[in-house]
Amino acid sequence: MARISASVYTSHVPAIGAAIDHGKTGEDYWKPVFAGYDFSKQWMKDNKPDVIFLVYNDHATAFSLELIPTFAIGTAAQFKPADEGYGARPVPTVIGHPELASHIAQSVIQDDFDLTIVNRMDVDHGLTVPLSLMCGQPEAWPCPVIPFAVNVVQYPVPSGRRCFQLGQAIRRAVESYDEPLNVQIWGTGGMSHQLQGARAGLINAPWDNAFLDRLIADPAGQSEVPHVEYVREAGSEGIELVMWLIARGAMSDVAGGPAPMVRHRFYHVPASNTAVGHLILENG
Amino acid sequence: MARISASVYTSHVPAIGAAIDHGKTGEDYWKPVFAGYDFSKQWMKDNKPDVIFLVYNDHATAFSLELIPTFAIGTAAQFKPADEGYGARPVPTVIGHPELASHIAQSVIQDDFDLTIVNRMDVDHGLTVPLSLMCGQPEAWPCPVIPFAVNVVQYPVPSGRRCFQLGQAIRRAVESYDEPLNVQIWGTGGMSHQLQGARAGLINAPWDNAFLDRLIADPAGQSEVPHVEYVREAGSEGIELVMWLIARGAMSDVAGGPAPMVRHRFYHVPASNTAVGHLILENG
Amino acid sequence: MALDKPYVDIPGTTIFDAEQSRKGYWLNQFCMSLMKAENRVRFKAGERAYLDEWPMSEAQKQAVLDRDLNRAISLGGNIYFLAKIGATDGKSFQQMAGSMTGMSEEEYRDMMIRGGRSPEGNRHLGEDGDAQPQHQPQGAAGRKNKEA
Amino acid sequence: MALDKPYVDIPGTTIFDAEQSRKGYWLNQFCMSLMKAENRVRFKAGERAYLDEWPMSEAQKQAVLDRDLNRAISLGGNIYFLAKIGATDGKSFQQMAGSMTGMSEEEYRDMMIRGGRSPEGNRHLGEDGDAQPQHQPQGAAGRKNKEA
Ligand SMILES: [Fe+3]
Ligand SMILES: [Fe+3]
Repeated sequence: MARISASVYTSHVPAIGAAIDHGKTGEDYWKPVFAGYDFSKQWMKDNKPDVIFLVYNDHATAFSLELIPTFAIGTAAQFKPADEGYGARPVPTVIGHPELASHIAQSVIQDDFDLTIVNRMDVDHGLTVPLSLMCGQPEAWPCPVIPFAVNVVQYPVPSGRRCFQLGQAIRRAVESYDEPLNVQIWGTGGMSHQLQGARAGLINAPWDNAFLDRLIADPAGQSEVPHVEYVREAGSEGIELVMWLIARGAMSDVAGGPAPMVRHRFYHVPASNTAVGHLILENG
Repeated sequence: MARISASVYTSHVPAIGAAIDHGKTGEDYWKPVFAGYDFSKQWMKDNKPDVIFLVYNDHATAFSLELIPTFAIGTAAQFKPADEGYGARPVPTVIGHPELASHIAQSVIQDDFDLTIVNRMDVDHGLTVPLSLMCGQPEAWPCPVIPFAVNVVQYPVPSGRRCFQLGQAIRRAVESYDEPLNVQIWGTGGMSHQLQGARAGLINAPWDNAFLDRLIADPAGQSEVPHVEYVREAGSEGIELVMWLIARGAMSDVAGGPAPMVRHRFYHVPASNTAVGHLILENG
Repeated sequence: MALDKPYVDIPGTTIFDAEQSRKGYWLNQFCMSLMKAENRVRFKAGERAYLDEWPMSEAQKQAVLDRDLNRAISLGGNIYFLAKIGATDGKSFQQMAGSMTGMSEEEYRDMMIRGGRSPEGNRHLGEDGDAQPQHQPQGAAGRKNKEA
Repeated sequence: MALDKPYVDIPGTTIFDAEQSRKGYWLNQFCMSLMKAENRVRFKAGERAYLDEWPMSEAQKQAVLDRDLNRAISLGGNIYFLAKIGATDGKSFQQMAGSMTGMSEEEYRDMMIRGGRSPEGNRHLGEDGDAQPQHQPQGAAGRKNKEA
């Protein structure tokens, strides 16, 4: 039986990817950002999963306005890093896990989540920056990755509650898979940031930290918070944080297990326009 | 306030479209099929809606295996009839209703249905054959149409229960639209047919008629019937009938209103490989 | 995998689930390519060469060349995709469906006019209906086999 | 329409909902076209001619030519799409975001290093924060306007 061993949460700021790709991680501006992931890189080595289920959002890369899936699961054998207008990031191709991905798709669709199944998709910084932050610059990513894209660009985006319930369905799906795989689930995006208008650059550190507290201790409560609070308090693009609730919903305590262990917590301002938040929770 | 005035149910056999397009409706084979729609054409003239919300499935036309949405709503201004390999059907372009479609999308996504929004899509016989059956061969379709495509090709397809609940959410969405539009909802596909293997040609008239009875009188009960019964009793492609539950779920009686009036009921075997079923229900 | 497949005991019926879809991915995507007129022309001009452009298995290619739809389905094909081959050949859906039963075109059409195939004996593997494996091929072809 | 839009009272913030998306459809799809290197080259070689290939409004085209992102957003643009214009110009996301505040690149970057823009006074229209309409443009540009 497969199981989810841990969940990882992190911002996926494109400028972080650019800093890595252009060798700027040692600059004063970037040093404190990457220092926050030193523990995480070692933890990844010590806790290498068999598969990462990576929740992220596409930023008008694979999906234009022609077609906008609320939830899209990648069931292909591989996914190429996308050219987002600056050329593709020089990072490894993402190897998928078609069997587990199809199994999860089948299970959660039968559980009344109306997924879109995708067999051809390039993946943008939303997916590759978290991998870079957690794994550095390897020749190949340490394990297969199942991309799971959430629409947070065109409203309405799925509610926090829906995301949290989906996470629970994903846990059930993983646990009904026969092979004994060690699966991590990652939630990415956020923390507070706004990329538009006169309010661009908004950062709300107290709110972000309260979100982290509550994500750890009261995720069900956090999942009831409406979108408009995210936008008002954490900026229009802070809405990405609803994706963290998918990963959190997949942890065992939500289904009656013991509380997860907080292995790592990090918060820093700024990275480009954004606050950087990061958590590692292990199932007890 | 917009409202759903009636629901229409009909098979969408491609050979019916070919018979219309090639002027064969008067042949002995086809006469009884089209006779079953004489009432319906007059009823359409007497009860012309402002918009048709048309539930159908794509048959490997707009969606290949690259991307398979469970539920896709067309929010574009128009949709072209597709070339399914024999050239496009010589029927009018389908004019959409972007405002109402977007409104419904927004409302049902907030109601926890994870739609895919589509702004560019050709529509196949699943959508155009019902229009031909109900409207004949006009220069233009009588009103705008919102295409709503359901995955019934790759398993798992959405459950009958999920479809029935979606219909209820669509009714709520329509009724929260400010303009006083008269909306019909159509459910298409079915009845019993199997297009594959040694069991091709399966027709189960008693089962089909029991389905029609129960769709009218006990749709909630019918919605609990599992997929495998449809496949076993009504053939592998009989599974399309789950789409009728979306239209049925949108009728007022499901939300406590009076029972719908059965304005027309028709059943005939065969059309090509398929049993043809047809119902018109009006809200009381 | 532990997910239920309650549909595997239905005779003559293959459910196109995720596993079949994975197996038949390129076979089906090849079929989709035939929705473009220029590809139909190229395919007809040289079927083998056209098929060799696709990462399909040899068995899948052979099933296409043989127009053996049952075999194509067992190799991951789905009928709505495979129908593009029939469309390229100018065949109707009834001709395609009939071809999978072993019946002649006429036999199959007549069966449909008489009300179609009965579900009796065809619901579960192990019963004795005409769609069961022990009764293939159907129609005159089957009777001839028996006599031989 | 009767659906709630609880987000319209946030200053300096446009939520990209279905209505905005409909308004900005071709503006955003034009932006998507810039993800292809050959289109970026063609756009740069003649912006007006390239824009004229798209069924955009004149106001949308002018907003693109002016690189006026605030105006583009008010006309239905979404920042993730509009960012492709910035990428074509070789601008970073920080430069693009900053350009919408009226601040200079340096002023905006310094604000971020100091911890970003405070939410205080910027949660609801009618408060007195730096993102409110009455305080635009921000930075030296705004102070100059006031003095004048
Ligand atoms: Fe993001
Ligand atoms: Fe159909």
